[in-house]
Amino acid sequence: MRPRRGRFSLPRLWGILGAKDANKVIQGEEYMRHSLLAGAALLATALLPAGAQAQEPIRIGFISAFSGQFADTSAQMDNGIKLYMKQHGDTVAGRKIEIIRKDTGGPNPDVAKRLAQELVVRDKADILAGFTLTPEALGAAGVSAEAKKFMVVMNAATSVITERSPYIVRVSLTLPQISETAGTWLATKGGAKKAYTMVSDFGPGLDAEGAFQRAFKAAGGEIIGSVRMPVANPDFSAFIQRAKDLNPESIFVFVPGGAQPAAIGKAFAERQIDPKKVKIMSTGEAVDEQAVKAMGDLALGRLSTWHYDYNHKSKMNEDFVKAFNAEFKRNPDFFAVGGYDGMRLIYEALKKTGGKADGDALIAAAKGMKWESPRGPISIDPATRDIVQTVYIRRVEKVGGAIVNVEFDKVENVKDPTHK
Amino acid sequence: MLPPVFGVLFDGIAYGMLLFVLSVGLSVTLGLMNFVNLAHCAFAMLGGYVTVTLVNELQWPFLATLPVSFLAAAAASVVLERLFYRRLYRASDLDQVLLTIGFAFISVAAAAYVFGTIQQPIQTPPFLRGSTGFLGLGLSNYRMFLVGIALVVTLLLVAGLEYTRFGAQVRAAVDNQRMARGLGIDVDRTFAVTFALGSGLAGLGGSLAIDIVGLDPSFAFTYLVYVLIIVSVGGLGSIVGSFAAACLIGISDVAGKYYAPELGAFLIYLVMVAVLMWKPAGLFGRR
Amino acid sequence: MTAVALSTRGLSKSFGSLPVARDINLELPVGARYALIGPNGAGKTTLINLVTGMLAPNAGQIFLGSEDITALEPQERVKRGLARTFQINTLFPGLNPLEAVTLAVCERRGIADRFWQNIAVHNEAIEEAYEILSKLRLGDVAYQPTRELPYGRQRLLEIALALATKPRVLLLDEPAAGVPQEESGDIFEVVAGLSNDLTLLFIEHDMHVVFRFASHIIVLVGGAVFTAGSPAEIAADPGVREVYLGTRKHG
Amino acid sequence: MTQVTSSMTPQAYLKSLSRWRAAEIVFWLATLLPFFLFPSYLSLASQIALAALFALSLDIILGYAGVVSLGHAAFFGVGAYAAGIFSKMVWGEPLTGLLFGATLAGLLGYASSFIIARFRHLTLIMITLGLGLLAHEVANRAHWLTGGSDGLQGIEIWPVFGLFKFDLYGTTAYGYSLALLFIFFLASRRLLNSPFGLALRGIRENWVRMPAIGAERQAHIRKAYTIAAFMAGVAGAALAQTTESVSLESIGFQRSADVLVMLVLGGAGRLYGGLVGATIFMVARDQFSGIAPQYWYFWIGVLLVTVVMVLPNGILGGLSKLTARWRKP
Amino acid sequence: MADALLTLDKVTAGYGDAVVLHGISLTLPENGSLALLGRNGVGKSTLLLTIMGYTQMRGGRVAWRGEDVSRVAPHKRATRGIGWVAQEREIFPSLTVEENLTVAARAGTWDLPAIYKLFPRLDERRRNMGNQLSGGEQQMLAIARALMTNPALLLLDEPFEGLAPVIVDELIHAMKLLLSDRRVAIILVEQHTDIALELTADAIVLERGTVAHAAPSATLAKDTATLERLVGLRVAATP
Repeated sequence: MRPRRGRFSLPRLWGILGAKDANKVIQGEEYMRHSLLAGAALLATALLPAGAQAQEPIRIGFISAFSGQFADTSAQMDNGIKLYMKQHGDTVAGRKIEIIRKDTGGPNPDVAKRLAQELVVRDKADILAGFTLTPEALGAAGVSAEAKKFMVVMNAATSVITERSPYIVRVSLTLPQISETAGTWLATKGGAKKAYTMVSDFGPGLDAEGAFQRAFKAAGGEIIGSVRMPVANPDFSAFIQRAKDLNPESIFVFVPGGAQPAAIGKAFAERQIDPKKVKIMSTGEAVDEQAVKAMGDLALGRLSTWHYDYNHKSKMNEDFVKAFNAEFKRNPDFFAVGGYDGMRLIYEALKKTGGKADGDALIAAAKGMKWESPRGPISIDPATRDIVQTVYIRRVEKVGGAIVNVEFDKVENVKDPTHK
Repeated sequence: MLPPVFGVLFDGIAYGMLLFVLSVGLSVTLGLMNFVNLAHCAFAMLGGYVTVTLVNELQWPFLATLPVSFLAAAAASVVLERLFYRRLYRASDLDQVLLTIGFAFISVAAAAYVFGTIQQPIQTPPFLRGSTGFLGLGLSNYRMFLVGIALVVTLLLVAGLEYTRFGAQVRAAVDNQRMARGLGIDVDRTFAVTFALGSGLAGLGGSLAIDIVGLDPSFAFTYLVYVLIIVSVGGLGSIVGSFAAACLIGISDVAGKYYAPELGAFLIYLVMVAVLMWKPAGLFGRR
Repeated sequence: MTAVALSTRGLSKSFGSLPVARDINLELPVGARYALIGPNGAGKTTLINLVTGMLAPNAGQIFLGSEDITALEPQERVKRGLARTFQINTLFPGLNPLEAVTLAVCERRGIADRFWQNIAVHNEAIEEAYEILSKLRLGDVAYQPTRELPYGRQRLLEIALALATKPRVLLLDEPAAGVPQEESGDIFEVVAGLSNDLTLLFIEHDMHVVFRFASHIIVLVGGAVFTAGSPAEIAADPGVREVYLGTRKHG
Repeated sequence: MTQVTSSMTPQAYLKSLSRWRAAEIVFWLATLLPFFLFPSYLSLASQIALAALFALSLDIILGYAGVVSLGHAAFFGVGAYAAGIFSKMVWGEPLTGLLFGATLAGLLGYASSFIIARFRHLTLIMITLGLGLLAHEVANRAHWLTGGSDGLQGIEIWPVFGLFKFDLYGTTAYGYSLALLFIFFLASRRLLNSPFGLALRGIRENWVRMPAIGAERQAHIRKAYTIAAFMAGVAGAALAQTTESVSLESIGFQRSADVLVMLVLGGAGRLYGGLVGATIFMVARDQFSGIAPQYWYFWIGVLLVTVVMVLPNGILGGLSKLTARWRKP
Repeated sequence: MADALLTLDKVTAGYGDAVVLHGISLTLPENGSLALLGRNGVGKSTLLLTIMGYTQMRGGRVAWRGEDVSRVAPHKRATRGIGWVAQEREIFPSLTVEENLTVAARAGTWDLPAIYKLFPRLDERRRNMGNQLSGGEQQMLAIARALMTNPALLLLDEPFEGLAPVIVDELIHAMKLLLSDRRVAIILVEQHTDIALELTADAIVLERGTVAHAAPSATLAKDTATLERLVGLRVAATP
């Protein structure tokens, strides 16, 4: 049985008050303690440039939205990084690995760019990594190009990112990769001829909509309608009603992770759209662990295409999930696996270069790299520096009382379809 | 058989009711005490986390947690009122804004620390899941429950304010503080109780909101804008005003998305700006 | 016949069903010194608010000289020469008297929207402001923040601000309200010393002051003009005495 | 420093108010220190300077004319987007781009000022908030122009005067931002010492009295609002240019709220309040988030609460009260 | 000597910077009645407000049954037994007539039946909202509302102002009943000098914030010269 996810405990309360005897250090707690100490001596000491050290470690600037609406994505990504380092040590090719975490507070490219600059200029970072959000990655891309710094995108999923700097490599996913697979599969093996699409009205949503519709039509399907929903949208009932009015055979959904997946899932049930009768296809966020838990039985039968789930059946993934749970008391998700694989890529590339951390050497080492990830076999396309991976077709089912995504089909070696 | 428009209306009202429960407390405190409490949604978030903790950790039934979340938020607000807010009743609006935004910041970090940044799932009891058919409309059980709670809250509030001596004292104090004091009414105590009541309702709203909009530490800010919209459109200090504004905003949001999804995100802001330009004090504002 | 500086015709106003001004007809000749008296709640301040445009009348007209100003915004009336003071200090607490009066002078001179010039280059405006302050015995406190001034000085600043608009007609709402008796005389000395071209209407409760400084008295009761006349006529009017003494007949 | 005495002529007195004080000169000299002391913090310094400029623009309407805005980022964002798009569509010359962005923001400010000037208090706050959110939504919906939530891509800015390239160290960026801040600070300083500045202070001090001295308060507010929008546009445009990126965040509610917090933290209506507030807020955020990327909000919150309880009316307001009490035993 | 009900000792008070009252002293015994006369703006209402605790005290003290209450909050003075009927009546518009009466009621001889007996008109209008009453009814309600707190002292600020004569008569009748039966002290501010003097035992005339004259009401009623000088319009006495 997996531990429950509640995070309330007395030691935590003590920790926040700065008490010394908070006896359990759980994720993030050490930051808090440090910040308590540093709060006092804030401006005096912290502004001084760090002195150069004799044994230069390899510094990885980890830029992500640690606070704000997207905080959890970064927390999970960070967990993946921490787990990898715990398992593989913090020294590679004789050099110590040091992570410097920087918070963008949200999709702020200007902040991300500044942080990247500061990391390169002041902290002497050798590698930039992280980026749960596309604007962050795009903001830092220029710095990577100009400073010739190796940059590992561990989540941000807009296709164009890797084209912004020759030193960028992506280990996560691209939305077209996932949604195009969804479109093709649904129109062929899925057996749907007509589809209605519902996407969030922002960049990733439009990417997903475009890729799905293109693939669905190319495979002989027909799009009977589409709707774009505001990003800040707490209530989906009206959009679902619109979909229902058309009585579609299948529906494709894209909403960002967070509060919306469960909300839209419940709204489907409330409007009596039954996933067992209407094929509701989505990308993985819409049926992530929390969303499925919140939906309960209502989620049964929901289809999705995705590259990673903690229920993926492989020895490697079982070990990964177990270790992750032991460390962080929760299941990994695609952010976590992104962080984990990103660190793996960095470690392996450094091994290849013998600890040389300049951008040219690292990107050369990374190109074409192949390895077994908890999500299955993955590789880096030497031409586009983008991820090539298996995309799984899943259905929400009840397995031994738990409601989970079950992989029942897959498409191997999927590249991003939009890179030329 | 009813056409879908009734379903849309129902959903709009239900969504409005959620906003109503979340915001009516702020309307009361802002209207009565003239205190700009931007930490209002932090109390709502507290209520939400109380419910999530009780349900997920201690296996309490969902309904039983609702009064607890009310009390927890009310109690927390009393502490803050005693220690901080009370000293700033006469301070400038801007100082109040800075103080309460400070508390909202603190609440966000504290929630992230204690409960993690993760979305908190909640399993409502089976009878609140799914929907019930009614003349061809599928009415969501939870939304019916929400409407029911909101009506009960409204009735209790209106009854409490209209038919009890305490309610009369609150109204008297709002009408004319000086005269109320002159008759021996302890206006400060009256307001403190009102403040606790308002925050408690926010806590209740937070608990009720989880099933529809989820719960994570950014809740304290995400819903602040909606709450402010309801309060200003309804008119400060008016329960009926908040109720009407919540219905208006809820219905226009849902109906806008249904009939003109391109306008979906603009509509509630447009409605707010239009209402305020027409009636600067809000629909039921006093001033 | 002297020219009329300010007149109203049939001026009426009610708040809901409560009439606060009923068919008020006034005619103030140029240079006149009128006092407006009446019991509490008679509508004296309301009348000033109506004339200056801070309240809109339900009916009637207001003329400044021969111009109908009924529809004008308050500031437009001020620009045409109609100024007022307030019963409760309505000053600029954070400005000092020099700044406040200079501001009023700049507004009148139409230079208040020049954001590119340092105020100090407007010598004439500053000089004019300082002259007004000196005339109102405020020269020595010109650089002190208004909120720190003694109350009596603040009442004088009320008048100074109004004078800075170079009014033809000045309405003073209890200029000495809240001022100890010794100082209130000073305030009215200042008022009495104002130019003879200036038409004055003032509200005042102190009958000593009213009889000493007014050339004409208007008695307002229940929102309507009860009577009007010279001080002697008013003093002798039994109706007025009843209003004030309350000697009503029973039965 | 000049002592104010009652023997001064009024002209000399008013002139003395706008004289440069030693502390001010020290302050501005200190802004040059990052070039020498913290050369690796120049990017941050540049963004602080622009945040300060943004806060200064808000101060003109909030601190002086009493117009509380929760939608000021609309002008910042319009300036940023306009300057970014200008660089893509016309050319990358920074100063013309800056002027273009700021002018567009100013025009938008002028247009919206006709609505703004009619309202006060909560209604005003909510209307500015509503207009700001609408602006944000427009930027989000206009993907084809703004890049939507991915942010505006492809901004390329030429070297300033053809000489100074925006470099990785942020030297040019800070020089550029600081110069803009200083220029617009001088302009604001002049504005606030002008007859118009006096009128704005009059509006702040007593809204009711202004018409009674013949002032067109709505016209004043419209003018101030337009100027503030222009300045916010400058700040936004410069941020877009120095970072070569613009995103929806630059026009969002959060930025409006942040700038308000910065200004109030420093002390509204004090010219330097926005500058001090922006510096403290940004440095604190940078430091706290460096230490606790997930929980820095906690410390910012503590900072705000402490400032309010200890130094009401912002840091500068509180300090000036404390020093006044100290001088007057 | 037993403590007086209310004692003012050299009270100087006002609002903010404005000082309105200068060194006022007076004493009121239990069940006493005092008329407060003077022209507009001499500080009569301010004196009542000072007794309630709404003004800023600059000097002197206010004692209630021998105890200094100068720093006691208004609502506590009210609960100790001071009832206040404001000049503008200040009926709570969003309360019904009956709620206006009960909102601050405290136990004692004055309860709803007693009040409705004293003011039958209020009984007829008990369900009406406070702002739907005529001026006279509002005045009755204001007095009745204060009585419902069962005060030992009632402060009445121009209760007859602006009322139709028939209503005034009705009110005077009620006042007389009140004073004869119910043993409550009053301070009555009134511009109708004759009524005020008729209802009260003692009188004080204020001028410019100071006590210009104090006498038993009956004596003052006959002293036309003083009345004319201090309350009337004739200014012959001033040079």
